[in-house]
Amino acid sequence: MKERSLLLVIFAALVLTVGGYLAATQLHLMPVQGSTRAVEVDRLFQLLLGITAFIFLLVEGALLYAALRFRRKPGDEADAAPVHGNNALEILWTIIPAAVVVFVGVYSVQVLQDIERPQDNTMVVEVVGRQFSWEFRYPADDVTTGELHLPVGRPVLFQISSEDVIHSFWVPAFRAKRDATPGQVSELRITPSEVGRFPVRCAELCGPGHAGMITEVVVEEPDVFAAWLAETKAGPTDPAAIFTQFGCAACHTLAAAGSNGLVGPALDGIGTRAAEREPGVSAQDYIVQSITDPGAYVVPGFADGLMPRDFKSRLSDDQLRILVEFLLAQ
Amino acid sequence: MTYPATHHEDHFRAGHALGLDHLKVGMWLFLGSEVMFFGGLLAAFLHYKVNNPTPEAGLLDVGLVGVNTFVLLTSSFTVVSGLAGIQRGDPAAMNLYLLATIGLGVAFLGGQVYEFVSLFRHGITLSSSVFGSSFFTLTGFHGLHVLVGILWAASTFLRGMRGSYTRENHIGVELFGLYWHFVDIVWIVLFTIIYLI
Amino acid sequence: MERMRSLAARLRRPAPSWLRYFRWNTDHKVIGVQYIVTTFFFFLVGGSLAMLVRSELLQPGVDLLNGTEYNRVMTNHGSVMLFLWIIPVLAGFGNYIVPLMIGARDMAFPRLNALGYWLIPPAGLLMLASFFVGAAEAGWTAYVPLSIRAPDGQTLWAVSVILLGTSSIMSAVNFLTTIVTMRAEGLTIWRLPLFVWGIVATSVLSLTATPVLTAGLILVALDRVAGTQFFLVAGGGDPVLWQNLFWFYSHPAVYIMVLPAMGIISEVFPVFSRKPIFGYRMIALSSMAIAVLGLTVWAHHMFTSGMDPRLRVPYMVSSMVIAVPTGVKIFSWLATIWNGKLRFNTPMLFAMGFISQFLIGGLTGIFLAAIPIDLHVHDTYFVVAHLHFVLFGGSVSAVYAGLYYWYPKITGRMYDERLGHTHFWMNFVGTNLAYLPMFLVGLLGMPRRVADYDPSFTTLNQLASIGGFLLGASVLPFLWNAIISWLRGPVADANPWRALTLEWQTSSPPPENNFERLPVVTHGPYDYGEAAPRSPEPVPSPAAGE
Amino acid sequence: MQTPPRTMSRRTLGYGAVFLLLAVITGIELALNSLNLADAVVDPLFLVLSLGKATLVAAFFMHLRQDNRFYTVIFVLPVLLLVVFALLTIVI
Repeated sequence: MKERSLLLVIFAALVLTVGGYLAATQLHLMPVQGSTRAVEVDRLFQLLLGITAFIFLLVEGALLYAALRFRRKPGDEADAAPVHGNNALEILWTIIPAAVVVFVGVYSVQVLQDIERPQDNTMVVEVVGRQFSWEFRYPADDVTTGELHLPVGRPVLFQISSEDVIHSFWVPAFRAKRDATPGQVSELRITPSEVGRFPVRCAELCGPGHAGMITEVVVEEPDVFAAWLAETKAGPTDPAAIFTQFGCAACHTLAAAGSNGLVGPALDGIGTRAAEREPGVSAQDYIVQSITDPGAYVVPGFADGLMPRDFKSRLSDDQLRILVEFLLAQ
Repeated sequence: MTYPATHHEDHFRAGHALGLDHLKVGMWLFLGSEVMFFGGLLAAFLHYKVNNPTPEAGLLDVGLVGVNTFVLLTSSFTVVSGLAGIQRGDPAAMNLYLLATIGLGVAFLGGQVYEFVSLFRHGITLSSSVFGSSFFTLTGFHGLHVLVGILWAASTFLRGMRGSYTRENHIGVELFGLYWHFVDIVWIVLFTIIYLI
Repeated sequence: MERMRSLAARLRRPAPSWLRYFRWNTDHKVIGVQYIVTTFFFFLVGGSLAMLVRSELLQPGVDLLNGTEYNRVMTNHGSVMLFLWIIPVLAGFGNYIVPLMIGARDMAFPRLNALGYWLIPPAGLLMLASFFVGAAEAGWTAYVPLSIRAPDGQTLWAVSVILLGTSSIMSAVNFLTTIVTMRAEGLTIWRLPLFVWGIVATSVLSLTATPVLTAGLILVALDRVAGTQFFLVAGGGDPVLWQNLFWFYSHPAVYIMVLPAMGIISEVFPVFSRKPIFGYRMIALSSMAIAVLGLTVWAHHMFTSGMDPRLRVPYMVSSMVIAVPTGVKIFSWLATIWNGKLRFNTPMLFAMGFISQFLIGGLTGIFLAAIPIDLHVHDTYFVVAHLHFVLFGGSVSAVYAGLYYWYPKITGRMYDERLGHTHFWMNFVGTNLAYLPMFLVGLLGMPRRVADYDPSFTTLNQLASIGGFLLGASVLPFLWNAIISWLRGPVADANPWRALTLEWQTSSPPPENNFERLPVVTHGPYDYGEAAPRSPEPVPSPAAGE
Repeated sequence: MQTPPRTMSRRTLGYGAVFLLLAVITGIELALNSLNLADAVVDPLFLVLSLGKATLVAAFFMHLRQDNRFYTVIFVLPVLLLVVFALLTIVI
């Protein structure tokens, strides 16, 4: 009997250890590792997963075992043998978790210092959140755009802020997130390590269009990035690109620009509808007015005050003209 | 475990054996939570005072408020003297002191209204800046507490006039006193943090 | 004249006994039932809102609810569940059980107690009425400045939460005063049942943390209606200040919602294992330790908001340290059932479900406390899963355990075990099916509070929705059981579980003054299997003592 | 009440002395304030003085000195918590 229970304990320990090991090394629960930071965060994550999987299996196993093993025999009305406690055991299960916690804490601090350590040759990118789009500025090159491009392998310092409510700049592939809080600039450092396109999401509830506040980060080879930067500096002339970069796509559905936002009115067919909206206002004037002074006429069924009021200053005259022509043709 | 029926006094209270009165325990617990309420407002005020200092703070009239502080301290003295009065079985003294407390409380509020009005004249309002917002909110809520205190004092006074309190039974006066002194302590802290520092 | 007299006669006639539940009544047992029934109604409301959320998320794309509607439904789901269900239902248990457990006739301040209850229905109606003026839509966290810009309903929301907070402060004052001053003779602090310890720890937290939230909500309301500038950047305000005020309450609020639940579990295990609780003092002290530590961890919700980076580490450490007293509780419960003689009545099933699910919530909490990982999973479905495992898998399971455990005491009738078992298994499967996929989908990149998601997350969301609907359905056997058994269930003994705590030493339901004669306590509350204090035999009601 | 009656003259004198002390401290505070000394010098002084005033009121007017220690605990713990909270709120 004694031997059997000893075997059982050894067997259980084996199962738990193997389970913890598998959890720590094999289970892959995270998205692609798109930055050096992701590698370190995932290592910490896997370690924690291993430790917690061990504890999880231990406790759930004990619970299940107790449920099966210590079920009352039918007809047995007596109480069980009274055990009020065991000092050694109680001290043990206070100290061991405390030691584990200290270990995890120290390791976390190390990882934290590693991933936030300033690097040489860091490129600064300013990130501005507004309902419901992101804007990116490359101050060194004086470029402002709605698309985020990064050269692979070069450290980036994001300086994140917001123009209205709190947003949160999150790139799951980078394992990095920082709130965009109005009135302050928050910093976030990463080094992209994989070429590719990864989603950028807003993680802090920011209003009705929160779910659609998505864009992409394009990580590319340095020479491709340089070319893109030079091209973008000249300013976007492609109407669909303007539509996307200035955040129109986040709220308005428009097939020609491939967008399906639902916060504002759909713009498919706006070229024909525009002339009928307000008596005496031509289609072209209506569209210009809707962009530069969105409160002047609000389409029934939609709320006023959601559309940014600053397009007049943000769009160049050329860009506004291109955009209006583009919409008129829809 | 057995629970034998015994013949001890039916409304035995373990706490009474410790020398605790449930009304006073409740009152102190309430005051403890009031500490944290003012703590929230005070934290907001301090946050802006330190991180976002504005020149408007210089417009505060420390002399006037110093007099007001003295008025409130005096009212605490009258309250405690009133309590001492009833404790030695002198309800008339208690009533007199309570009346004085009401007067001093009203005087304090009057001073505060005067201060508010002169600040309004300088253009400092609830919405003029974070200083205005946090200053008026913090002192306003204290003033509200003084107002409640005055009403409580008035009701204690009326009950006192009707002879509801005696040398043996004056817990009502004591509870009112605890509240009043607490409001006084809050003012001592606010006076230092808002006006002196 | 004649009519007046007959009216007066009618008023003098004693009202039917059930009518007292709809009136101002100062009996703590009536108030306890009022709390439990009212809050269960709000649980159903919050649950219906959750069904809407899960229906919207059944497939990607905005179909059932648009962005604004989704935000309103989601915000009110969270607010109703936390402020109108879990916190007050536990206060309801406290009201009914604590005076009985400590051998008192009533609470220390019966009228304050009634007032505390009667703040809840108007506050609840206010919160729900906000749907007619543009409901709160900034999440239950009401982050500024979004909540300043939200429609008028947000103001009603703030007023409602202030009222509920006031109610919660009132009951905390009452609980602490009652427990300190009104214990039966011989009931020293180390003989207090662990549920009472849980209520003590919770009340300390309510008393210290709730007023800070009240202050913060007043600032939000003033910003909305009086033009103050507290949280408006243009006027020099700082949105992060709100996060401090909010989380200083709302993190401890998690412990406000969990500590009494743990207390219920500590009552259930010894009774259904026929064994003393293992490590009584450590469990009691760990409740207090969690309460104290709980007041020091709030900024771990702000690792991603631009707080001073140097201050993050202490908050990470204190958050992780909470795992230690929590672990002590879980290990002690396991040791309690070890070598016991387990009976799987419904309360026991829910208590075991509590451990198994709360464990998942607790372990994933360590991931969230580790800053590097939190910077990835913060504000994602990982957090949603974590908090639902803690609050639904944990607290709500314990509430169900308590409802079944004290059902015979409160109603004087026995519930139906078979329906209870059905309820448990639906609830258990539903909980794990609904919330486990959320961990994965959060890690993969789905933010919380979204009406729409990437099509690659569809399968996991559908699993979660199916689990959610199962949870919704699991309420039906419970409701049927609770109602039918109250009307027609077999009459329950004073002490059907042969438990040793004081509430079982009087009739079911207890008489108006709780005990014929106040008990004198000579032993601890969990001395099962001891030779001297034999378990009392089931005694016919009404009975007080032996 | 619970507290045993004491000789009345001593008690009122006690209250009077406390009141006098409070008035004097307030006077000192106002005088210090009018001197326009450097903040770094007077601010800590102000804090100490006001802490002294608050303690006097709580200890004597609110009878914490002679009442059960439990009341002091109830009152002082939130005050400590408040100090910690306010300081952290400033720096976070």
